Amino acid sequence: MAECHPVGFQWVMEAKKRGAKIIHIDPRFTRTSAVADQHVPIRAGSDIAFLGGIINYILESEKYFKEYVVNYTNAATIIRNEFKDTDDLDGLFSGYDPVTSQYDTESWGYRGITEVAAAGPKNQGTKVSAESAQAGQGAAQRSRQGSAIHEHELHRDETLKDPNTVFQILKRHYARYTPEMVERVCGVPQKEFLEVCRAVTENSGRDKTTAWVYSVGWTHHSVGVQYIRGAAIIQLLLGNMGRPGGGILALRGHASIQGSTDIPTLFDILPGYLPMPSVDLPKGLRGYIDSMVTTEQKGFWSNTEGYMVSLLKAYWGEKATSENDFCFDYLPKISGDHGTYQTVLDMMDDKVEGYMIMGENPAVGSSNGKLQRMAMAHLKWLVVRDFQLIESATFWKDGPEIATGELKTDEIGTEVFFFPAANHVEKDGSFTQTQRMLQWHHKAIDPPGDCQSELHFFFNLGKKIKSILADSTLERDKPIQDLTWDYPTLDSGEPDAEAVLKEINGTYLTGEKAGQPLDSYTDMKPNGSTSGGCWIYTGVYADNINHAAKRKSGSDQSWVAPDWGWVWPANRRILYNRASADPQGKPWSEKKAYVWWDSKAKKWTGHDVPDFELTKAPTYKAPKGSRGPEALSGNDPFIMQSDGKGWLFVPAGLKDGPLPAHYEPQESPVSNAVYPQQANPTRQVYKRDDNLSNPSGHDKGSEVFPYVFTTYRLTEHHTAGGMSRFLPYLSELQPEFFCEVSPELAEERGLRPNGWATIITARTAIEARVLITERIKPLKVGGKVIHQIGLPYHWGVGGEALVSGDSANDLLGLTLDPNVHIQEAKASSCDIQPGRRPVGTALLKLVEQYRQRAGITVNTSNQLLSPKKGES
Amino acid sequence: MELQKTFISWPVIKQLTSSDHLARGRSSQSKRSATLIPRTNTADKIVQSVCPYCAVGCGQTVYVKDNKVTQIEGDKNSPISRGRLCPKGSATEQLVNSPNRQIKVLYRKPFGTEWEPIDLEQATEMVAQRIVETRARTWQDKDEQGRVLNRTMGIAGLGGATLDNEENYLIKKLLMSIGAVQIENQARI
Amino acid sequence: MPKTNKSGREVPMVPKANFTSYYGNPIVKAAPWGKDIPAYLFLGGLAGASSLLALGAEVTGNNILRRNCKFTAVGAIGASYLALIHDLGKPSRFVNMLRVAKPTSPMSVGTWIITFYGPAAGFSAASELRHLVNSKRISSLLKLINKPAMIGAATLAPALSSYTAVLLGNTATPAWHSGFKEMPFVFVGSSALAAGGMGMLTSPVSQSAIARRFAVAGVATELFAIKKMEESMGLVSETLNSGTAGQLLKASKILSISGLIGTLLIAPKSRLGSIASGAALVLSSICTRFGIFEAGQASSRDPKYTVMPQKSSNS
Amino acid sequence: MKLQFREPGINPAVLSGWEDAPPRKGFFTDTSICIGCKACEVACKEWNHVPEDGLEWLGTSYDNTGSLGASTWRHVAFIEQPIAKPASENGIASNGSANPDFRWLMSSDVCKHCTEAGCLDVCPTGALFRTEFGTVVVQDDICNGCGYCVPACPFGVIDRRDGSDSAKNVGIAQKCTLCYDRIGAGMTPACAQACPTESIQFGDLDELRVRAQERIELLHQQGNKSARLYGEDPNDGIGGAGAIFLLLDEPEVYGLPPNPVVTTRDLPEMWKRAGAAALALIVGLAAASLKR
Repeated sequence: MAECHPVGFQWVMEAKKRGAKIIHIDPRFTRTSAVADQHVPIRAGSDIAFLGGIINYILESEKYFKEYVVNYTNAATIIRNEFKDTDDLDGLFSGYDPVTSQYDTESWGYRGITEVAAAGPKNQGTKVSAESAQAGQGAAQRSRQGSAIHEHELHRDETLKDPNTVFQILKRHYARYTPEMVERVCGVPQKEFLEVCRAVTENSGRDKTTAWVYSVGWTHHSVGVQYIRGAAIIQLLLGNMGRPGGGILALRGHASIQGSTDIPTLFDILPGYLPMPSVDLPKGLRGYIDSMVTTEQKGFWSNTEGYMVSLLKAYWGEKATSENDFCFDYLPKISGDHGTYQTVLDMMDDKVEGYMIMGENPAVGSSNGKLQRMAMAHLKWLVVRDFQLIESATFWKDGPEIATGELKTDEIGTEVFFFPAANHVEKDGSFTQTQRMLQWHHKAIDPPGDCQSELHFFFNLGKKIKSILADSTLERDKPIQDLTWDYPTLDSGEPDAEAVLKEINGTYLTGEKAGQPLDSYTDMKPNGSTSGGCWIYTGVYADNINHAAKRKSGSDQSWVAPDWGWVWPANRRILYNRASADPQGKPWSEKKAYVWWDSKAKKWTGHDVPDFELTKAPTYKAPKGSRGPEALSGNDPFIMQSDGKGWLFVPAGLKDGPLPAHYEPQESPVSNAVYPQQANPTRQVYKRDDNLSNPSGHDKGSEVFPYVFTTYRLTEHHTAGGMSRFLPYLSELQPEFFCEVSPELAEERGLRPNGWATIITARTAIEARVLITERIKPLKVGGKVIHQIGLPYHWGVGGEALVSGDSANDLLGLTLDPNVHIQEAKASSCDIQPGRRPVGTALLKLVEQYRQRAGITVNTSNQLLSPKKGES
Repeated sequence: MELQKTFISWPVIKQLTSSDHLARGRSSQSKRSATLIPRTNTADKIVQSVCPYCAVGCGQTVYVKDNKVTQIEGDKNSPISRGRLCPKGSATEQLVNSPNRQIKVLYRKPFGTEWEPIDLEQATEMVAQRIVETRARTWQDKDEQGRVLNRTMGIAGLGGATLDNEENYLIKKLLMSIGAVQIENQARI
Repeated sequence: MPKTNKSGREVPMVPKANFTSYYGNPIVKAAPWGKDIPAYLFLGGLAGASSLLALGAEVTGNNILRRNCKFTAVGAIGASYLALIHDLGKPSRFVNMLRVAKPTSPMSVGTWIITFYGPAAGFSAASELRHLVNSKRISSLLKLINKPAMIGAATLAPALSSYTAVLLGNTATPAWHSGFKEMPFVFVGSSALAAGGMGMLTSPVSQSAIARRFAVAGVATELFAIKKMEESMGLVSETLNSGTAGQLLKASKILSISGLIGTLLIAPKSRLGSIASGAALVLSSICTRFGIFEAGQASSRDPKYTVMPQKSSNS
Repeated sequence: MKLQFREPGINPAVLSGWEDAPPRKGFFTDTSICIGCKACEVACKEWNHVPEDGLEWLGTSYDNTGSLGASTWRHVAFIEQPIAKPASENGIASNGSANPDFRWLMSSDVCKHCTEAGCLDVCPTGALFRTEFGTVVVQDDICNGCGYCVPACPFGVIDRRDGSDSAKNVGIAQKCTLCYDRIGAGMTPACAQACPTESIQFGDLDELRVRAQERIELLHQQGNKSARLYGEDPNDGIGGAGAIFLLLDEPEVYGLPPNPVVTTRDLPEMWKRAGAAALALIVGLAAASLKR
C-alpha cells in the first residue's frame, strides 16, 4: 500500500501512531513492509491456504463474534443435504461436470428454498466484471438478485449445532487448514502465522475492528474471487463488516477504474452492475428482468426493472416506449466470455477487424504481451488515443517482434490512427476513486493542438456515424438513428460534461417534476416516467447540484467528511453500516459507534448516511409475502443480499465453489498439499500454441521452470508506463527494468549484482538488470526451498519513451479466473539464467529449446481435472 | 542619481553601513530575491482537480497563468489526501506540460513504414467510416438457433479506467447502439 | 603484518576503515575545479614571491633580476586572472566578486588582494619599460609611480603567496582542511623556490645570488612544512602518497631536491646549470600545487577520509 | 565593527542583518516514518524546475538518484541492512519473526541550512546568503559559479550544475532553498507539502526541535535504542542544523558525516598561520637579501 498508494497510506501511518498494528503479507519485502510491525513473506499463489488457516483458527478457538455471526450472517442457515464438500470429493464440490468443466450449483443451495438465490440464468449469474469484486460490490452481490428468501422459509439453527448449518460446514471445510498445513503450503512458519491470527482476532470485536487491504495481488489469480471471499469470511466471522475501521478495502490503480466498473466499459455489464442481456435469456425485457427478479424479490435489487427501463430511456429517449419494450432489443446480446483476452484471441483468429484503445497500453500492460502485439497485427484498423506514442501505437514499427522477425513492418496491414488525448486539467468530468467517491475535476485550460477529451472525440464520432447512417432503412441501424445524442456543447464544441452527469443521474420525464433530476434511485420507475444512465449514481446531481464537485474542506467538517465529493450509493461512505449497530440498534461500543437507531426519534441516525431504511425499527419483522425492501427485517443489514445476511457460504452466484478452497496456480513448482485436485477445476484455459503453459506440480518437465515469479508495480511508475516512462522526473527514479532475487538464488544461478539476467517461460524470454536483495527470502514449502523472483512490469520495448526495457508481462500466459475472467499474473513459474537474452531468431530458439526440454504441448497444465491417484 | 543609488545599493556599502558586517545576510540579498514571490501568487486562475494516476483520488490544485498550467500541487482541503501527493501526483505538471507530448493526430497506412500527419476531422471521419463498414461486414442479427444477437463481433475497445465517468458513459452508450459488445478496460486486467 | 604497496616497499599499516558507508559514495563533494585552480595556486604564488624578490633585487642592486622578477610577476598575475575567470561557471559574472568583501571567504579576500596587487605589479613592471615610451610625460609618470607600485606589490605579495593555502584549507575537503596549519608554509616555500627558480632561469648568474638563496630557503621551508603537514593530517595523509597526487608530490620532491643541489653546486658557476636548476624548481612548484590539489580531490572521493577522522574526534 | 564569525544560540538571521527576523524556519525529517516514495524529490524538482539528473540505474536498492547535487535537492536514501537485535526492540522497522534480522531504512536527505554554513561563509559574491528565515539560499542571479561553496560544504550538498548551456542555471551553484519563494508567502515548501506520511515536517525550528525531542523519547521508550537525532544540537560543529533528522542508525550509514565541523571555525587560526607564513616569506627574502 505504501508502494502503490503512498498518500492513502498516510492513514495507516496515522493509525500506527495511535497504536494500530500493521501486518504485511507479501512475497516481497516492500516499502509497506519497511514500516509494518510484521512482514510475512508468503509463497505467491497460496493465500487461500493462509486465509483458510485464519478461518480455522477463529472457529477452533471460538474467537468469532457470536452475536454478529448469528444475526448478520448466514451461519445459521441450513444447506441442502445434497451438498458435498471438497473433503468428500478430493478437492471438488458437488455438482462438477467433468465434460463441461463447470459446476451445477444446485446442491449448494439453502434447504427449503426451491430455486436458491438462483441469480438469473445460471450461466449468466456470475459474469461479474473483474474488479467489481474489488469494489466490494462483488460477484456475490450483483448476482444477489436471487429469489426472495424469507426467514420463515429458511431453515435456520441459531445454536449453530446442526451439521448442515453453514457454520458447521465451514468448520469442517477449514478443519484441514491447520497451522502445519499453512506452513507446508505457504512457507510461513507456524509461529509467525499464529502471531497474525492472534493479532487479527484480538483486534476484532465490539471495541475494535480490523481492516484488510488488498490489490491485484489478490485478483490476479485463477482463483482470484475466492481470495477476496476468504477475507470476507474472516471479516464476517469477526464482525468487521459495515463498521468503521473494518471492511475489505480494494486499492485500485487507476484514477477512475472504479467508475469504469460502475459505468462500465466492460462486456458483461451495463451501468450500475445490471447484467448485459444474454442470448440465452427468455425473450425481451420481461425475460431479462424475470431471469433476475422474482415477483417477491427481497432487497433493493427488486426494482431492477426501474433501473433498467430508466437506462433504456436515457439511451433511446422518447423512442423507448413500453410498446417497444423500451428498445430493449436494441441492446446487443452476449453469448459467453467476450472479455479482453478472449477478444485478443479472436483477433489472432481474424474475427475482429477494429480495435479502439483509450488510455491503455496492452502491448505492455496486458498478459502475454507477444500475443497482444501479434493480435494487433491481424487487425484491419486500430485507434490509439493517448498522451504519448505508447508501445501499443508503435508495435508495427519498433515492437519486439520486429526484432525477432516474427513481424515485418511492411507486411503488417493494420491501419493505425493515433489521436492525442486531453488530460484531466483540460476537461471537466468526474473520477470515481477507490472508495466509490465521485470527485469532479474542473477544466483549467484548453487542450493543445489536436488533443481532445474522449467526451469530445466520441461525441463527434457518434455524430459522424449517425450522419453516415441517417438515411439507412436497415433495422440494425435504428439503434444508432434513435440514440439520444444531443448534448449541449461548450464553445470548443465538446459536450458539456455536467449535462452528461445529469443524464447519468437521471431525470423525471413526466409529471410536475419533469426535467428535474432524480434525488434517489428509489425514484426510478419501470413505466418509463424516469430516465437515468446509472442507477447507483442517482443523487449525484440531485437538486440540480453537481455533488461530485462538493469541496468543503476536510478540516471544516466531521471525520466522515460527507461534504467532500459524493459517494455512491446515496453519499454513503460505509456500505452495510447497519451492521455497525447491534441487533437492537445500539452501537456495539461507544468507541465504534457509527450508525444507530434513535429510539426517541424512531429513526436511524449517526455519522454517515444509514444504509438502511431510515424508519425501519430494529425489531421489524418482514411480513409473509412482502417483497423488495419491505421484505428486509430490522436486523438484515446486508440489504442487497436476497436474505439480508452476510454470506459466509455462497449458495449461488459463484462458478468455482461456495467456499474458498486452496488450489495451486496454473503453473506451480509444487503439488497441492491440501487436495488431490491441483488447480481450480473451473479455471479458464486456452489450449493454443500461442499461449503455452509450463508444466506444473510434479508433472514431468516442471523442474525446467523451478522458480516462482510475481509481477508488481513500483511507486515511481504507473502501470504500463504511458504516464510515467515519458516523464523525466519519474523515469530518472526507476530508469531500468530489473528483477529482484535473493542472495541465495543469485548464488544458485550465478547471478551477479547489477548484472543482467534472462528469465524464461514457455511464452518467451526477457532480460532484466539484477537486484540482489535480502528483501526476497527463499521459503521452505513442504520441505522444498522455493525461490521467488520479483518483476516490476512498467517497461516496454519501443522507441518513444524516455526509458524502455523488456516487459515482464510478456512472460505471462493466459489462464483466467472463471468468475471474472481475470488473468493469473501474480504467480507463475520460470527459469532464470545469468546474462542478457539472445536477440533476433536466437531468442525464439532459446524459448523453443526450453519448450522441448520441458516437453510442452498445448495440453500441458491444461487438464482441468487432476487425474485421480493411481490413474495419472 | 542613478549612479549614487547603485553605489548605495552596492552590497559592500550596505555591508559597511549595516549590522551585517560580514555580508552574510541582508546586505547580500539581491533585488530579485527581495521581491521574490511564488508563481502560485500570480496565477490568473486556480482550479480544483483530482490526481489522474491511481484511485486514491488525491485532491489537486491547478494554477493557471496565461492559459498555461504553471503549477499543480496537493489540495490541502481534501479529506482524502490533505494536500499530499506521491511522486506520480507530484509529476502531474510535467504530464500536462510535457514537451514530448504528442499533440498531433498521426496516421499509419496499411503496410506503411512511417507515421503520416493527418487532419483531425478527416481522421475522425475515417474512423467513423471504418466502424460503419466493419459493422456492416460483421453484423450478427441472430444466432444459429434464431435467437436475437443484434451485434458486431468485429469491433473491440479497451480503455476507461483512466477516463471520466461521463466519457465512459458516452463510450458505452455509443458502442451499445452500434452493437459492439467487446468493450473492456483495465478493470479486467 | 606489514603491507607492501605496488612498488614493493613496506608501507605503514593503516587502521582498517571500520564504518559503513552509503554504497561507498563520497560524503563531501570534490571541488568542481579544473586545472585552472592548481595552475593559479602556482601562478599566484610565483607572482607574489617574484614581486618580493624584485624588491630584494632592487635593494641589492640587481637590476636585471629586478626587471625579470617584475615581468614574471605581471605575467603570472595576468595568467592568474585568466585562469580564475576561465574556471568560473559564469565567467561573465566575474565582476560579482566585488559585490562584497568577506573575511570569511578566502576567495573574497584573495579577490580584493589581486584587485589591488595586479595593477601595482602592472605599473611596477611597466615602469621598467619607461625608456621605451616616447612620451616624456608618461615616462616620468611611470618613474614616479615605480617605487610606490613596487612597494605596494611587494606589500601585498606575501599575502598573495600565502592566502591560497587558506583558500584550500577553508573547505571540508579532508586533505586540504587537515593540513591547514602547515599548508601556508608549504605554499610560501613553494612560492619562494618558484620565484627564485624563475629568477635563476631568467637572469644572469651574477645577478641571481639572491634568487638562489631565496630558492634554497624556499626548498627548505617547503620540505620541512610538507613533512610536518603529513604528520598532522593523520589518516588523510595517505592521499599525499597515492594516486596522481602521490606521483606529483614525489616528482615535486625529486625536482626540488635536485633543484636544491643544482642551486647550491652548479648554478652559481654555470648559466646553463642555473637555468636547469631554476627550471627544476619551477617545475617542482607546479608539481606541488597540482599534487596537493589532487590529494584534496582524491580525499573527497573516498568517504573514509571524511568519516574516520570525524568518528575519532567523536569518541 | 566586530567580526563575529559565530554566536551559538542566536538566530543566525539576526546576526546577518535581519534584526526583525521572523522565527527561524526549518525541516524535521523523521526517517522512522519515511516510506521512500520519493514524492519529495519530484515535488521539489517540479516546483523549482530542477532538471532531470540522469537516467542511470544504480543498483543501489531503490535509489537511482545517488546523492544530493546541483540537480537533486532532495535525495531519498535506501539502506538494506541486517540488524543485530530482536525485532521487538525495534519499534519502527521490526518486520516479523521471519525476517527479524533485516530492515530497510529510508531517509530523505536535504540541505541542512546550517547555523554556521560553510558554503555561505566562503561565497565570494554574496550569492549565498542568510535569509530572514534563517535559511541559506543561493541567488542564481548573482552566483558566478566560482564553485568554492562545493568543497566547503561538510555534507556534500551544494554543487555546480553541469550540462549544456541552454539548460537552466548551468554553471551555477544549486541547492535547496527551503522554497524561499513559497515560505515568503506563508506556504509550505514543496517537499514537505507533498510528503504523504509527514516524514518531512516544516515549521518554526524551535517547535520542530521540541517535536523531534518528543519523538525520539517515544522511540527510546519503545525500545528503539538506535534512533537518534541528527543536527539538532546547537553546540555541534555547525551550530546546529536548520534541517534536523531523526535517524535509525549511524549517520554515515545514510551517507551523512558523523560529526561535521564547519570549516570557518578554523578560519581565524588559518589566517594567523597564513600571516605567519607571509612573515616567514618576508624574513626569507630579507635573509636572502642580507646575506651577501
